[in-house]
Amino acid sequence: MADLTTHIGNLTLKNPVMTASGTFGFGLEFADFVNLEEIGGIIVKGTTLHKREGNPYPRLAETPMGMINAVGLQNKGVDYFVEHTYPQLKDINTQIIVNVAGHSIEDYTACAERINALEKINAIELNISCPNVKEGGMSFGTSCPMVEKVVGAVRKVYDKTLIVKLTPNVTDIAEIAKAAEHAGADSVSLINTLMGMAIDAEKRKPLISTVTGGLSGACVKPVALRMVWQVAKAVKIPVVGLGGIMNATDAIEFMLAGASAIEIGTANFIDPAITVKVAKGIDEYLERHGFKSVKEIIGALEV
Amino acid sequence: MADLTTHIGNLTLKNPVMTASGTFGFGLEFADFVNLEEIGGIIVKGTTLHKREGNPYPRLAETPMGMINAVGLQNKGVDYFVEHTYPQLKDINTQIIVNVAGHSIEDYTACAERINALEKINAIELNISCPNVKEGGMSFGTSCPMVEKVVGAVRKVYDKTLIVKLTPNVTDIAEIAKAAEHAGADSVSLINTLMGMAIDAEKRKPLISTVTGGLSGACVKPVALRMVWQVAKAVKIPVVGLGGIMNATDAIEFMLAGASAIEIGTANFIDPAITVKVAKGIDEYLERHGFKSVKEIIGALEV
Amino acid sequence: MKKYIIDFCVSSNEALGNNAILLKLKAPGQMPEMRPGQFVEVKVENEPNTFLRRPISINYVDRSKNEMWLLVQKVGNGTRKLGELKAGDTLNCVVPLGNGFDTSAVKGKKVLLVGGGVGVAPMLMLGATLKAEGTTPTFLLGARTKDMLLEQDLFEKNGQLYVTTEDGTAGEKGFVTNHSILEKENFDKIFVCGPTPMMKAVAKFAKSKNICCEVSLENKMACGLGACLCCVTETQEGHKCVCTDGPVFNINELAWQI
Amino acid sequence: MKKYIIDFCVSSNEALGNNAILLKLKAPGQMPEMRPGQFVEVKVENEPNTFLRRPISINYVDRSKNEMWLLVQKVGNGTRKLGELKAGDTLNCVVPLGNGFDTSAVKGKKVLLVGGGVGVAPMLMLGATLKAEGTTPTFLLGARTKDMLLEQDLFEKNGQLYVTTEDGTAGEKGFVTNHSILEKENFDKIFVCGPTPMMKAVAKFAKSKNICCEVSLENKMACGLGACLCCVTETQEGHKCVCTDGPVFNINELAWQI
Ligand SMILES: Cc1cc2nc3c(=O)[nH]c(=O)nc-3n(C[C@H](O)[C@H](O)[C@H](O)COP(=O)(O)OP(=O)(O)OC[C@H]3O[C@@H](n4cnc5c(N)ncnc54)[C@H](O)[C@@H]3O)c2cc1C
Ligand SMILES: Cc1cc2nc3c(=O)[nH]c(=O)nc-3n(C[C@H](O)[C@H](O)[C@H](O)COP(=O)(O)OP(=O)(O)OC[C@H]3O[C@@H](n4cnc5c(N)ncnc54)[C@H](O)[C@@H]3O)c2cc1C
Ligand SMILES: Cc1cc2nc3c(=O)[nH]c(=O)nc-3n(C[C@H](O)[C@H](O)[C@H](O)COP(=O)(O)O)c2cc1C
Ligand SMILES: Cc1cc2nc3c(=O)[nH]c(=O)nc-3n(C[C@H](O)[C@H](O)[C@H](O)COP(=O)(O)O)c2cc1C
Ligand code: FES
Ligand code: FES
Repeated sequence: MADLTTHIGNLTLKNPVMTASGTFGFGLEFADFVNLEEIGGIIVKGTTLHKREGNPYPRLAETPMGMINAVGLQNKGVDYFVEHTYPQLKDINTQIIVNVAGHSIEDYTACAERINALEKINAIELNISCPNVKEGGMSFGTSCPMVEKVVGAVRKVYDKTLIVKLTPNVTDIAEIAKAAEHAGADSVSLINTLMGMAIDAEKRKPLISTVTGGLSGACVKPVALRMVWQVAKAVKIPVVGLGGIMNATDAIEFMLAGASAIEIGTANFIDPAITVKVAKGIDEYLERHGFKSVKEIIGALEV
Repeated sequence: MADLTTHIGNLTLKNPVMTASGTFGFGLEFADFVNLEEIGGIIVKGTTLHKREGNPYPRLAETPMGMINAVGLQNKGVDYFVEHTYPQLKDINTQIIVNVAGHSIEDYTACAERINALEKINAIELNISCPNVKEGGMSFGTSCPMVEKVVGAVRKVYDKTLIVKLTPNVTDIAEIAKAAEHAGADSVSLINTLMGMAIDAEKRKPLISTVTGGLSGACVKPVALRMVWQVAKAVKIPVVGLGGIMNATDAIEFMLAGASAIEIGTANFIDPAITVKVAKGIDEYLERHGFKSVKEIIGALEV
Repeated sequence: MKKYIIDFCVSSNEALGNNAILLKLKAPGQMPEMRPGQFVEVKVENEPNTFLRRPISINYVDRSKNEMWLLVQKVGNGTRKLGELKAGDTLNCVVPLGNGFDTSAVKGKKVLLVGGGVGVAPMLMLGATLKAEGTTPTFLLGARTKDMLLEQDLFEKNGQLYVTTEDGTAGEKGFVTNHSILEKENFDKIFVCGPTPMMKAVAKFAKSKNICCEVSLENKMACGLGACLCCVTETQEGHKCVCTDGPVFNINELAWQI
Repeated sequence: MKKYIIDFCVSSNEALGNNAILLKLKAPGQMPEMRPGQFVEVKVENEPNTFLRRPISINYVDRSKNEMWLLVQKVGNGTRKLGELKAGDTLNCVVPLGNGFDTSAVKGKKVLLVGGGVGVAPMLMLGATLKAEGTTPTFLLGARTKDMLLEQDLFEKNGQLYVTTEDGTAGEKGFVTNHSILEKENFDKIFVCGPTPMMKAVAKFAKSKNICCEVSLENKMACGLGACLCCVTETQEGHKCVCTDGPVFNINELAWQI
């Protein structure tokens, strides 16, 4: 067996496979199918300062090789997480990472501060795709100054590994990643969902309650891979790659493009045991190609 | 039969189905499969001022429900078009539209001027996804000031219908569309290809010579539909919708989202007779739902 | 209940009326525990237009043959593809999912099971389970027309069967809520699965008579595991997942305007 | 030549060695005109991972049975799916595509047809056509090992057959370019289809002997119609489309460094 250990800043992962926020619950939902301790890291549901009900139903539309969701960050709030969920997770022997979301800088910092106090949580993933309610509703992640502001503010209150999750709905993803790096991020993860839309032609109605929503799944892989490649060339911090990873080959492609670790999202819905299969598949690939460590394939694309 | 006539500025199309540039050659390549005169409009291959050899092979990679191409605007130049191709096309009884590309504003204007002189060509589609070689290689279509400059310059020399084709690789497509409208475009068409990438994991090499390329096909439909919807709300000029249209239902979705006409691209490769099938399918839909004219469904989405 | 990902082997695929099929699936090993009202998420293979799994109720479990039955109505690409399955083919299922019906306090009580269209599917397993537990249920099934009534013979084996058809071709003419049995007998509990308007009509009736009533919802699902939060329904306590908090809900929990 | 989109009906699908299959396809109406070296673009159904059509050479046309043959090696998702086709299934093809081999000036000349691996496919139709036109060809087929040689019996019917295998299990041991027949006989024209290194080796030989040589290329294709410009190869006159200017090229046209 090859050495699958990889690093995201100070964070050590036993293998590069993590779960994408919002697609794996808190991990416990999948415990019947996989040994959670065989997963490199579990990134839990997006958590906000206050409880959120999320968007009205319908929240889901299927698209060619993908899906659009409009969950809208439904969650019970950080206090509930700290009091009720964290105790159930803290003894799982893998990295548990909290995905932190918000609609103002104060939301983000307050939430990050609460998580900072949790002993067994060594990293947060900052979801900056959320609309900035105070500044006109544009997503935090779409402008460099806003990225610097929110990341800088969280950096001040959070002293463990800070991963910033980027939205792909931008003109120049490399510039955004550099802004996050500059503001103190230890890593960037990408991509969050592409903004998409689906229509029921017969009923002449949108298929989801919010009209537009987040596209994910196999269909987004080419875009995600391109962005990971562009970002990995632009920044010095480690990159976490995701978007449409359905199998080990896909995961390896992201690592070749420059990702130090990967996340699996929508694929969990199609095969709830996919995470450990991907970890095994990466190992097989490394063995077959004579690599001793997974680190040898990070950014190993020959161009 | 319902009335399928639609308008793009001063241009009248007998039905809303056009062909996307670069996917239908000059139309003649498909004459064995469809009666070209049953197509609403034929948008021919991207044409530049000077002959271009395009990118090296390989130029194509298949992706989940899509493909990436890196043709790189291979074409024989506008003079060849005027002298050799135009004579073959001018008596086809449908709208023939030339897709004009360039790497500097002078390229665009010189090319548009030549086409302006052709009696039977009533419109051009300005492809502003090309890199602006003089200003650092960023695509013309990714910043509002550059869009205004190039569209404004072409507007001065071209007096028939000017359709501006937008790239989807931007943060705010509605702003870009408004810039094109402001600079005098009669219409905007969208989307051009999403920038994507594909890797051969076994060989650890990119699958296309240019590493990244343009993603098209069914997989991009949700993103395209969302952008058409956003743009149709933002501008007053007619919108032409495309991106992943594979059948009549897809085409109808784009029209419901606000498109006055649609283009079919990659689907021509899978079914060379798809254009006329889509036109017939739209007609059937209109009949089934009791619409007298296709104009009734433009922007008819109920939200 | 522990969940599994299982490659079932198709024993048979029978075409029924109303564009429906009855799939009998053999478990390769021990058949998991499952309760009436639970469902499976099936993976549709060889179908480019079906990306996600499809939720299908457990219609019946025949432990003697180690078989699970699914009653599927062909409405789109995924279900049509299931219609093409042949004996010997494999069908991958995540099973069992959801809460199931609450049968804990019905012993010796008068129980009515109402099914509409393909919503009859979970009622067969529910009826058979109740009967095995000593409570013979009454079934009331509704359909547009005679040919759309499914599995009548099987229901009859497990209790008294009444039917309604909208066109009067079988049983009483009209909707299930018009059936005379509802006036003739006094039921202690009603279980319903079918189109939403039908479920709401029955729920309204139950509420007016103060009868305990459970309905099985069919929201769109991605994961079926309570992870994606796509399948929510509005309840008295806010959004709840139909896949884990449901699909069965007591009507008093829901935010239905009835 | 006029092109058609045709739903062929599979008459038979025979498994051959080397992971290959021989598909015999019946035309529902009149079989179109086609030339040796031309190809079809097949639509692979029920395969989520195959979005574009797949180009496959015309292996043979049996006009007595109104059948077109395709010889397909299973290398990926699309070709594997073709391997699952059964008699009676439909296969949608765009046909005929490409230029085909130039057989105009070979009458009475000594002609060598070289095929490697599944590249033998177009050589059968070419050989049969030449023979029918009165020019009995010589075939030289190469493979890694004996079991990978395809359709030998059919080639033998149309001309003299020589083979090489890399492991010596059939014919002469080595590559086609090592075969003694190349030294023994003087050929006027050579046609080649196979892996690129093999085609280049034969081209080099032909060039050195000043023999007219045509090769059939297998670039990746999207449209097959000269519309997308994805399939280009470098030629003396710049980029040319393999799907319309080829797939057959005279080696002097190409920009090969040989
Ligand atoms: C808990 C649960 C249990 C179910 N049990 C059964 C059952 O026992 N038998 C049965 O035939 N069906 C059952 N369904 C409905 C079944 O899941 C859908 O009919 C199926 O997903 C449609 O898939 P498709 O690919 O054929 O249709 P699609 O092509 O996806 O869509 C066709 C039509 O079906 C509708 N549809 C799609 N997905 C769903 C969905 N998840 N729920 C409801 N409607 C949908 C669409 O809106 C559309 O109108 C159940 C659904 C749920 C949530
Ligand atoms: C003009 C022409 C004629 C051909 N004739 C035949 C024939 O008669 N019989 C036959 O078996 N094959 C033939 N091929 C090759 C055939 O098209 C490919 O093997 C097929 O497209 C692979 O599809 P897949 O889905 O099975 O493989 P994929 O899953 O797409 O890929 C598997 C492997 O095949 C390679 N491949 C994919 N597409 C092509 C392609 N278009 N050309 C070459 N390699 C490719 C990939 O690089 C990969 O290594 C021909 C190709 C061309 C261009
Ligand atoms: C149902 C659903 C819910 C999601 N919720 C979140 C979330 O709460 N926070 C977040 O950062 N990303 C969220 N995402 C985005 C995913 O984490 C991931 O970035 C995206 O789906 C792309 O990866 P994939 O194609 O592998 O799914 C969600 C995605 C889905 C499908
Ligand atoms: C092979 C290929 C070549 C293309 N060439 C051009 C071009 O020359 N000019 C242009 O504006 N768009 C070009 N496009 C983009 C298409 O016109 C269209 O915008 C895009 O493919 C999205 O539509 P689709 O998903 O229906 O294909 C090309 C696309 C493909 C696939
Ligand atoms: S379907 Fe995912 S939470 Fe219910
Ligand atoms: S495959 Fe499209 S031009 Fe050759």
